[in-house]
Amino acid sequence: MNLLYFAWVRQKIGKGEEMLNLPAGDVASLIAHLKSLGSGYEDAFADLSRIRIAVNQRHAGLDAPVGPNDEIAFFPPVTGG
Amino acid sequence: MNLLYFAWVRQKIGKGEEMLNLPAGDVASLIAHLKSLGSGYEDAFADLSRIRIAVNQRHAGLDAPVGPNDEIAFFPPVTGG
Amino acid sequence: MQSRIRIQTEDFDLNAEVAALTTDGEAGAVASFTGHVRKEGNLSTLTLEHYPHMTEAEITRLVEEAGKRWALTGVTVIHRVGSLKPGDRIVLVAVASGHRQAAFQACEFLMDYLKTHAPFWKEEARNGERHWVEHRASDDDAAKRWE
Amino acid sequence: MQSRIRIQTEDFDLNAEVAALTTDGEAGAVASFTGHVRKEGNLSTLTLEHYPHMTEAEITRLVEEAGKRWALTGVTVIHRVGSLKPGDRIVLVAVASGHRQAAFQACEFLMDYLKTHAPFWKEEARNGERHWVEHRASDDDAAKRWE
Repeated sequence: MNLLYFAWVRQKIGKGEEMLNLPAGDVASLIAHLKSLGSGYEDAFADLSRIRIAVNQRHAGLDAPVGPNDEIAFFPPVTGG
Repeated sequence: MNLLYFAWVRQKIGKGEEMLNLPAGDVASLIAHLKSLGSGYEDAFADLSRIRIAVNQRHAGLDAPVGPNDEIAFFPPVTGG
Repeated sequence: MQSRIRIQTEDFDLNAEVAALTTDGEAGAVASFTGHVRKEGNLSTLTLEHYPHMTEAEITRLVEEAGKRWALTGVTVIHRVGSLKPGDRIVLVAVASGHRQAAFQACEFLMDYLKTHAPFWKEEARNGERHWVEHRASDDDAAKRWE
Repeated sequence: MQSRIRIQTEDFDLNAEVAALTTDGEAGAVASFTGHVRKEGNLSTLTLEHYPHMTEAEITRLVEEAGKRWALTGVTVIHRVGSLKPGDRIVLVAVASGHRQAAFQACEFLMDYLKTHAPFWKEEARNGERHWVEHRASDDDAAKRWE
Protein backbone atom coordinates (compact mmCIF):
# COMPACT_ATOMS: atom_id res chain seq x y z
CA MET A 1 0.00 0.00 0.00
CA ASN A 2 0.99 3.58 -0.70
CA LEU A 3 1.25 5.75 2.41
CA LEU A 4 1.27 9.57 2.43
CA TYR A 5 2.04 11.91 5.33
CA PHE A 6 1.33 15.65 5.50
CA ALA A 7 2.22 18.65 7.66
CA TRP A 8 3.61 17.73 11.12
CA VAL A 9 2.83 14.03 10.56
CA ARG A 10 5.25 14.18 7.65
CA GLN A 11 7.82 16.03 9.73
CA LYS A 12 7.65 13.62 12.67
CA ILE A 13 7.93 10.55 10.43
CA GLY A 14 10.66 12.20 8.36
CA LYS A 15 9.20 11.49 4.92
CA GLY A 16 6.16 12.37 2.83
CA GLU A 17 5.51 9.05 1.11
CA GLU A 18 6.40 5.39 1.28
CA MET A 19 5.32 2.02 -0.15
CA LEU A 20 4.79 -0.83 2.31
CA ASN A 21 3.84 -4.44 1.64
CA LEU A 22 1.33 -5.27 4.32
CA PRO A 23 -1.60 -7.69 4.59
CA ALA A 24 -5.11 -6.29 4.20
CA GLY A 25 -6.70 -5.00 7.41
CA ASP A 26 -8.12 -1.75 8.66
CA VAL A 27 -6.60 1.67 9.30
CA ALA A 28 -6.27 0.95 13.04
CA SER A 29 -4.20 -2.19 12.43
CA LEU A 30 -2.08 -0.27 9.91
CA ILE A 31 -1.35 2.43 12.49
CA ALA A 32 -0.46 -0.24 15.09
CA HIS A 33 2.06 -1.66 12.63
CA LEU A 34 3.50 1.77 11.76
CA LYS A 35 4.03 2.58 15.44
CA SER A 36 6.35 -0.45 15.64
CA LEU A 37 8.62 1.01 12.95
CA GLY A 38 10.37 3.61 15.08
CA SER A 39 10.09 6.56 17.45
CA GLY A 40 9.12 9.03 14.70
CA TYR A 41 6.03 6.97 13.88
CA GLU A 42 5.31 6.47 17.57
CA ASP A 43 5.47 10.21 18.10
CA ALA A 44 3.30 10.99 15.05
CA PHE A 45 0.58 8.54 16.11
CA ALA A 46 0.80 9.09 19.89
CA ASP A 47 -2.57 10.93 20.01
CA LEU A 48 -5.01 9.63 17.41
CA SER A 49 -7.51 12.38 18.24
CA ARG A 50 -5.12 14.70 16.38
CA ILE A 51 -4.86 12.45 13.29
CA ARG A 52 -7.13 12.52 10.25
CA ILE A 53 -7.17 9.79 7.60
CA ALA A 54 -7.96 9.53 3.90
CA VAL A 55 -8.26 6.28 1.98
CA ASN A 56 -8.01 6.68 -1.79
CA GLN A 57 -8.40 10.45 -1.44
CA ARG A 58 -11.57 10.33 0.62
CA HIS A 59 -11.86 11.07 4.33
CA ALA A 60 -12.05 7.80 6.30
CA GLY A 61 -12.12 6.49 9.85
CA LEU A 62 -9.95 4.09 11.88
CA ASP A 63 -12.24 1.20 10.92
CA ALA A 64 -11.90 1.74 7.14
CA PRO A 65 -10.62 -1.42 5.37
CA VAL A 66 -7.29 -1.09 3.55
CA GLY A 67 -5.63 -3.41 1.08
CA PRO A 68 -2.44 -3.62 -0.98
CA ASN A 69 -3.64 -1.31 -3.78
CA ASP A 70 -4.90 1.46 -1.56
CA GLU A 71 -3.50 4.94 -1.01
CA ILE A 72 -3.73 5.86 2.68
CA ALA A 73 -2.92 9.37 3.89
CA PHE A 74 -2.37 10.59 7.48
CA PHE A 75 -2.51 14.26 8.40
CA PRO A 76 -3.55 16.75 11.10
CA PRO A 77 -7.00 18.36 11.09
CA VAL A 78 -7.07 20.65 8.07
CA THR A 79 -6.45 24.41 8.28
CA GLY A 80 -7.06 25.75 4.78
CA GLY A 81 -9.48 28.39 3.58
CA MET B 1 -42.25 73.10 1.23
CA ASN B 2 -40.02 71.43 -1.34
CA LEU B 3 -41.62 68.45 -3.10
CA LEU B 4 -39.74 65.79 -5.06
CA TYR B 5 -41.17 63.06 -7.32
CA PHE B 6 -39.33 60.00 -8.64
CA ALA B 7 -39.82 57.24 -11.22
CA TRP B 8 -43.44 56.86 -12.41
CA VAL B 9 -44.67 59.32 -9.79
CA ARG B 10 -42.49 61.92 -11.52
CA GLN B 11 -43.76 60.84 -14.94
CA LYS B 12 -47.45 60.97 -13.98
CA ILE B 13 -47.10 64.40 -12.33
CA GLY B 14 -44.96 65.64 -15.19
CA LYS B 15 -42.17 67.19 -13.13
CA GLY B 16 -39.48 66.09 -10.70
CA GLU B 17 -39.56 68.94 -8.21
CA GLU B 18 -41.69 71.89 -7.13
CA MET B 19 -41.98 74.41 -4.27
CA LEU B 20 -45.42 74.91 -2.72
CA ASN B 21 -46.49 77.32 0.01
CA LEU B 22 -48.81 75.28 2.19
CA PRO B 23 -49.78 75.37 5.86
CA ALA B 24 -48.17 72.81 8.19
CA GLY B 25 -49.99 69.50 8.40
CA ASP B 26 -49.22 65.86 7.82
CA VAL B 27 -48.31 63.90 4.69
CA ALA B 28 -51.89 62.67 4.27
CA SER B 29 -53.27 66.22 4.18
CA LEU B 30 -50.50 67.23 1.75
CA ILE B 31 -51.48 64.40 -0.60
CA ALA B 32 -55.16 65.41 -0.36
CA HIS B 33 -54.15 68.90 -1.43
CA LEU B 34 -51.93 67.65 -4.27
CA LYS B 35 -54.77 65.50 -5.66
CA SER B 36 -56.81 68.68 -6.12
CA LEU B 37 -54.14 70.16 -8.41
CA GLY B 38 -54.91 68.12 -11.52
CA SER B 39 -55.41 64.73 -13.10
CA GLY B 40 -51.69 63.89 -13.16
CA TYR B 41 -51.55 64.20 -9.38
CA GLU B 42 -54.82 62.31 -9.02
CA ASP B 43 -53.42 59.50 -11.14
CA ALA B 44 -50.08 59.41 -9.25
CA PHE B 45 -51.76 59.22 -5.84
CA ALA B 46 -54.74 57.04 -6.87
CA ASP B 47 -53.42 54.02 -4.93
CA LEU B 48 -51.46 55.03 -1.84
CA SER B 49 -50.40 51.42 -1.22
CA ARG B 50 -48.03 51.95 -4.17
CA ILE B 51 -46.58 55.21 -2.85
CA ARG B 52 -43.61 55.57 -0.52
CA ILE B 53 -42.72 58.78 1.27
CA ALA B 54 -39.57 60.43 2.58
CA VAL B 55 -39.49 63.54 4.75
CA ASN B 56 -36.14 65.30 4.89
CA GLN B 57 -34.48 62.28 3.25
CA ARG B 58 -35.81 59.72 5.72
CA HIS B 59 -38.54 57.18 5.07
CA ALA B 60 -41.81 58.37 6.63
CA GLY B 61 -45.49 57.47 6.85
CA LEU B 62 -48.76 59.22 5.95
CA ASP B 63 -49.01 60.56 9.50
CA ALA B 64 -45.60 62.27 9.44
CA PRO B 65 -45.84 66.02 10.21
CA VAL B 66 -44.66 68.38 7.45
CA GLY B 67 -43.98 72.11 7.57
CA PRO B 68 -42.84 74.93 5.28
CA ASN B 69 -39.11 74.11 5.53
CA ASP B 70 -39.39 70.39 4.86
CA GLU B 71 -38.37 68.38 1.81
CA ILE B 72 -41.01 65.76 1.03
CA ALA B 73 -40.43 63.09 -1.62
CA PHE B 74 -42.96 60.70 -3.19
CA PHE B 75 -41.90 57.60 -5.08
CA PRO B 76 -42.78 53.96 -5.84
CA PRO B 77 -41.42 51.09 -3.70
CA VAL B 78 -37.70 50.98 -4.39
CA THR B 79 -36.09 48.53 -6.83
CA GLY B 80 -32.33 49.03 -6.54
CA GLY B 81 -29.62 46.53 -5.63
CA MET C 1 -14.70 50.76 10.90
CA GLN C 2 -13.86 52.35 7.56
CA SER C 3 -16.73 52.86 5.13
CA ARG C 4 -16.97 53.92 1.51
CA ILE C 5 -20.27 54.72 -0.17
CA ARG C 6 -20.30 55.73 -3.81
CA ILE C 7 -23.12 56.36 -6.27
CA GLN C 8 -21.63 56.52 -9.74
CA THR C 9 -22.33 55.92 -13.41
CA GLU C 10 -19.01 54.15 -14.10
CA ASP C 11 -18.10 50.52 -13.37
CA PHE C 12 -15.90 49.53 -10.42
CA ASP C 13 -12.72 47.47 -9.91
CA LEU C 14 -13.29 44.53 -7.56
CA ASN C 15 -9.58 43.92 -7.00
CA ALA C 16 -9.01 47.52 -5.94
CA GLU C 17 -12.10 47.63 -3.71
CA VAL C 18 -11.23 44.41 -1.88
CA ALA C 19 -7.58 45.51 -1.56
CA ALA C 20 -8.70 48.83 -0.02
CA LEU C 21 -10.66 46.89 2.61
CA THR C 22 -7.67 44.76 3.58
CA THR C 23 -4.68 47.13 3.45
CA ASP C 24 -4.87 47.67 7.21
CA GLY C 25 -4.32 43.92 7.58
CA GLU C 26 -6.93 43.52 10.32
CA ALA C 27 -9.43 41.60 8.22
CA GLY C 28 -8.89 37.99 7.23
CA ALA C 29 -12.35 37.73 5.66
CA VAL C 30 -14.09 39.73 2.93
CA ALA C 31 -17.61 38.80 1.81
CA SER C 32 -18.75 40.50 -1.37
CA PHE C 33 -21.88 40.67 -3.44
CA THR C 34 -22.20 41.91 -7.00
CA GLY C 35 -25.52 42.35 -8.74
CA HIS C 36 -25.57 42.07 -12.55
CA VAL C 37 -28.02 42.97 -15.30
CA ARG C 38 -29.24 39.63 -16.65
CA LYS C 39 -29.05 38.90 -20.35
CA GLU C 40 -32.64 38.35 -21.38
CA GLY C 41 -33.74 38.06 -24.98
CA ASN C 42 -35.52 41.35 -25.35
CA LEU C 43 -33.91 43.45 -22.63
CA SER C 44 -31.84 46.21 -24.22
CA THR C 45 -31.24 48.76 -21.44
CA LEU C 46 -31.72 49.06 -17.69
CA THR C 47 -31.82 52.64 -16.46
CA LEU C 48 -31.33 53.43 -12.79
CA GLU C 49 -32.80 56.57 -11.24
CA HIS C 50 -32.12 57.57 -7.65
CA TYR C 51 -32.82 60.28 -5.07
CA PRO C 52 -29.49 62.12 -4.68
CA HIS C 53 -28.47 62.93 -1.09
CA MET C 54 -31.11 60.62 0.40
CA THR C 55 -29.43 57.63 -1.27
CA GLU C 56 -26.11 58.35 0.41
CA ALA C 57 -27.81 59.24 3.72
CA GLU C 58 -29.91 56.05 3.72
CA ILE C 59 -26.97 53.79 2.82
CA THR C 60 -24.86 55.49 5.49
CA ARG C 61 -27.56 54.64 8.05
CA LEU C 62 -27.66 51.01 6.85
CA VAL C 63 -23.88 50.69 7.05
CA GLU C 64 -23.87 52.18 10.56
CA GLU C 65 -26.55 49.71 11.61
CA ALA C 66 -24.45 46.82 10.21
CA GLY C 67 -21.45 48.16 12.14
CA LYS C 68 -23.48 48.02 15.35
CA ARG C 69 -24.68 44.47 14.75
CA TRP C 70 -21.39 42.86 13.72
CA ALA C 71 -17.67 43.36 14.39
CA LEU C 72 -16.59 44.76 11.02
CA THR C 73 -13.36 46.45 9.95
CA GLY C 74 -14.71 47.95 6.71
CA VAL C 75 -17.69 48.24 4.39
CA THR C 76 -17.81 49.38 0.77
CA VAL C 77 -21.07 50.01 -1.08
CA ILE C 78 -20.99 51.10 -4.71
CA HIS C 79 -24.22 51.48 -6.63
CA ARG C 80 -24.32 52.47 -10.27
CA VAL C 81 -26.95 54.77 -11.75
CA GLY C 82 -27.79 55.79 -15.29
CA SER C 83 -28.03 53.56 -18.32
CA LEU C 84 -26.76 49.95 -18.04
CA LYS C 85 -26.61 47.09 -20.54
CA PRO C 86 -27.21 43.34 -20.08
CA GLY C 87 -24.14 41.85 -18.38
CA ASP C 88 -23.20 45.12 -16.65
CA ARG C 89 -22.56 45.18 -12.93
CA ILE C 90 -25.12 47.20 -10.92
CA VAL C 91 -24.01 47.05 -7.31
CA LEU C 92 -21.14 46.00 -5.06
CA VAL C 93 -21.41 45.40 -1.33
CA ALA C 94 -18.12 44.27 0.24
CA VAL C 95 -17.69 43.67 3.96
CA ALA C 96 -14.41 43.00 5.78
CA SER C 97 -14.17 41.41 9.19
CA GLY C 98 -11.94 39.27 11.34
CA HIS C 99 -14.65 36.60 11.21
CA ARG C 100 -16.20 35.23 8.07
CA GLN C 101 -19.67 34.69 9.54
CA ALA C 102 -19.86 38.36 10.52
CA ALA C 103 -18.73 39.35 7.02
CA PHE C 104 -21.29 37.09 5.31
CA GLN C 105 -24.17 38.13 7.53
CA ALA C 106 -23.47 41.86 7.30
CA CYS C 107 -23.12 41.60 3.50
CA GLU C 108 -26.46 39.80 3.19
CA PHE C 109 -28.11 42.23 5.64
CA LEU C 110 -26.87 45.20 3.61
CA MET C 111 -28.11 43.73 0.33
CA ASP C 112 -31.54 42.97 1.82
CA TYR C 113 -31.85 46.51 3.18
CA LEU C 114 -30.48 48.13 0.01
CA LYS C 115 -33.20 46.33 -1.95
CA THR C 116 -35.94 47.59 0.37
CA HIS C 117 -34.69 50.94 1.70
CA ALA C 118 -32.26 52.66 -0.68
CA PRO C 119 -34.10 55.02 -3.07
CA PHE C 120 -33.24 53.54 -6.47
CA TRP C 121 -35.68 52.69 -9.26
CA LYS C 122 -35.01 50.50 -12.28
CA GLU C 123 -36.60 51.13 -15.66
CA GLU C 124 -36.28 48.46 -18.33
CA ALA C 125 -36.35 48.95 -22.09
CA ARG C 126 -37.67 45.87 -23.92
CA ASN C 127 -38.54 45.83 -27.61
CA GLY C 128 -38.44 49.61 -27.62
CA GLU C 129 -40.92 49.90 -24.72
CA ARG C 130 -39.93 51.19 -21.32
CA HIS C 131 -41.48 50.14 -18.04
CA TRP C 132 -40.65 50.47 -14.37
CA VAL C 133 -39.53 47.32 -12.57
CA GLU C 134 -41.97 46.27 -9.83
CA HIS C 135 -40.77 45.94 -6.26
CA ARG C 136 -40.73 42.29 -5.15
CA ALA C 137 -42.49 41.13 -2.00
CA SER C 138 -39.74 38.51 -1.57
CA ASP C 139 -37.30 41.37 -0.93
CA ASP C 140 -39.51 42.62 1.90
CA ASP C 141 -39.56 39.12 3.37
CA ALA C 142 -35.76 38.93 3.12
CA ALA C 143 -35.35 42.24 4.96
CA LYS C 144 -37.82 41.19 7.68
CA ARG C 145 -35.48 38.38 8.71
CA TRP C 146 -33.18 40.97 10.31
CA GLU C 147 -35.80 42.80 12.40
CA MET D 1 -23.85 24.55 -13.59
CA GLN D 2 -20.33 25.56 -14.61
CA SER D 3 -17.56 25.00 -12.07
CA ARG D 4 -13.90 25.99 -11.90
CA ILE D 5 -11.54 24.61 -9.27
CA ARG D 6 -7.94 25.73 -9.24
CA ILE D 7 -5.08 25.13 -6.82
CA GLN D 8 -2.28 27.52 -7.67
CA THR D 9 0.65 29.46 -6.25
CA GLU D 10 -0.18 32.69 -8.07
CA ASP D 11 -2.77 35.32 -7.12
CA PHE D 12 -6.12 35.63 -8.92
CA ASP D 13 -8.08 38.41 -10.65
CA LEU D 14 -11.46 39.00 -9.00
CA ASN D 15 -12.82 41.01 -11.94
CA ALA D 16 -12.02 38.23 -14.39
CA GLU D 17 -13.39 35.47 -12.13
CA VAL D 18 -16.69 37.24 -11.48
CA ALA D 19 -16.98 38.14 -15.18
CA ALA D 20 -16.45 34.47 -16.13
CA LEU D 21 -19.35 33.52 -13.86
CA THR D 22 -21.72 36.02 -15.46
CA THR D 23 -20.89 35.91 -19.18
CA ASP D 24 -23.79 33.54 -19.83
CA GLY D 25 -26.05 36.26 -18.42
CA GLU D 26 -28.17 33.84 -16.40
CA ALA D 27 -26.97 34.99 -13.00
CA GLY D 28 -28.03 38.31 -11.53
CA ALA D 29 -26.28 37.56 -8.22
CA VAL D 30 -22.68 36.67 -7.37
CA ALA D 31 -21.64 36.13 -3.75
CA SER D 32 -17.90 35.96 -3.18
CA PHE D 33 -15.55 35.33 -0.32
CA THR D 34 -11.86 36.10 -0.18
CA GLY D 35 -9.61 35.01 2.68
CA HIS D 36 -6.51 37.11 3.38
CA VAL D 37 -3.33 36.64 5.39
CA ARG D 38 -3.66 39.05 8.32
CA LYS D 39 -0.89 41.52 9.06
CA GLU D 40 0.28 40.64 12.53
CA GLY D 41 3.37 42.14 14.11
CA ASN D 42 5.60 39.10 14.03
CA LEU D 43 4.11 37.04 11.19
CA SER D 44 6.52 36.95 8.27
CA THR D 45 5.33 34.06 6.09
CA LEU D 46 2.34 31.74 5.81
CA THR D 47 3.10 28.53 3.92
CA LEU D 48 0.29 26.37 2.58
CA GLU D 49 0.77 22.65 2.03
CA HIS D 50 -1.89 20.47 0.44
CA TYR D 51 -2.62 16.92 -0.70
CA PRO D 52 -2.53 17.08 -4.52
CA HIS D 53 -5.35 15.21 -6.30
CA MET D 54 -7.36 14.75 -3.09
CA THR D 55 -7.69 18.54 -2.77
CA GLU D 56 -9.30 18.86 -6.20
CA ALA D 57 -11.39 15.70 -5.65
CA GLU D 58 -12.68 16.88 -2.28
CA ILE D 59 -13.49 20.40 -3.48
CA THR D 60 -15.26 18.91 -6.52
CA ARG D 61 -17.43 16.87 -4.15
CA LEU D 62 -18.21 19.96 -2.05
CA VAL D 63 -19.14 21.99 -5.15
CA GLU D 64 -21.38 19.16 -6.40
CA GLU D 65 -23.10 19.03 -3.02
CA ALA D 66 -23.68 22.81 -3.15
CA GLY D 67 -25.13 22.40 -6.66
CA LYS D 68 -27.62 19.85 -5.30
CA ARG D 69 -28.69 22.04 -2.40
CA TRP D 70 -29.13 25.36 -4.25
CA ALA D 71 -30.04 26.51 -7.76
CA LEU D 72 -26.65 27.79 -8.92
CA THR D 73 -25.40 28.76 -12.37
CA GLY D 74 -21.68 28.66 -11.54
CA VAL D 75 -19.09 28.14 -8.82
CA THR D 76 -15.42 29.11 -8.79
CA VAL D 77 -13.01 27.98 -6.08
CA ILE D 78 -9.38 29.10 -6.18
CA HIS D 79 -7.04 28.18 -3.34
CA ARG D 80 -3.44 29.28 -3.26
CA VAL D 81 -0.61 27.09 -1.97
CA GLY D 82 3.06 27.75 -1.27
CA SER D 83 4.55 30.72 0.48
CA LEU D 84 2.31 33.75 1.18
CA LYS D 85 2.99 37.09 2.86
CA PRO D 86 0.80 39.19 5.19
CA GLY D 87 -1.87 40.92 3.11
CA ASP D 88 -1.85 38.22 0.40
CA ARG D 89 -5.10 36.63 -0.71
CA ILE D 90 -5.42 32.93 0.17
CA VAL D 91 -8.73 31.75 -1.21
CA LEU D 92 -11.62 32.76 -3.42
CA VAL D 93 -15.05 31.17 -3.42
CA ALA D 94 -17.48 32.82 -5.86
CA VAL D 95 -21.01 31.56 -6.44
CA ALA D 96 -23.41 32.77 -9.14
CA SER D 97 -27.15 32.27 -9.03
CA GLY D 98 -30.41 33.80 -10.14
CA HIS D 99 -31.20 34.39 -6.46
CA ARG D 100 -28.98 36.19 -4.01
CA GLN D 101 -29.96 34.09 -1.00
CA ALA D 102 -28.90 30.91 -2.82
CA ALA D 103 -25.61 32.54 -3.80
CA PHE D 104 -24.89 33.72 -0.24
CA GLN D 105 -25.81 30.42 1.38
CA ALA D 106 -23.84 28.28 -1.07
CA CYS D 107 -20.80 30.54 -0.71
CA GLU D 108 -20.91 30.29 3.09
CA PHE D 109 -21.51 26.52 2.92
CA LEU D 110 -18.49 26.08 0.64
CA MET D 111 -16.23 28.15 2.90
CA ASP D 112 -17.34 26.22 6.00
CA TYR D 113 -16.68 22.89 4.27
CA LEU D 114 -13.39 24.03 2.73
CA LYS D 115 -12.19 24.93 6.23
CA THR D 116 -13.09 21.50 7.61
CA HIS D 117 -12.75 19.10 4.66
CA ALA D 118 -10.23 20.31 2.06
CA PRO D 119 -6.73 18.94 2.76
CA PHE D 120 -4.72 22.14 3.26
CA TRP D 121 -2.40 22.92 6.16
CA LYS D 122 -1.02 26.32 7.14
CA GLU D 123 2.42 26.78 8.65
CA GLU D 124 3.31 30.18 10.09
CA ALA D 125 6.77 31.69 10.43
CA ARG D 126 6.99 34.12 13.37
CA ASN D 127 10.26 35.59 14.63
CA GLY D 128 12.15 32.99 12.65
CA GLU D 129 10.22 30.07 14.20
CA ARG D 130 7.81 27.92 12.22
CA HIS D 131 4.73 26.26 13.63
CA TRP D 132 1.63 24.59 12.24
CA VAL D 133 -1.65 26.45 12.63
CA GLU D 134 -4.13 24.58 14.84
CA HIS D 135 -7.52 23.60 13.49
CA ARG D 136 -10.29 25.63 15.14
CA ALA D 137 -13.28 23.96 16.79
CA SER D 138 -15.40 26.97 15.72
CA ASP D 139 -14.88 25.85 12.10
CA ASP D 140 -16.32 22.43 12.94
CA ASP D 141 -19.32 24.12 14.55
CA ALA D 142 -19.80 26.28 11.46
CA ALA D 143 -19.78 23.22 9.18
CA LYS D 144 -22.22 21.33 11.41
CA ARG D 145 -24.89 23.97 10.71
CA TRP D 146 -25.29 22.48 7.22
CA GLU D 147 -25.73 18.84 8.22
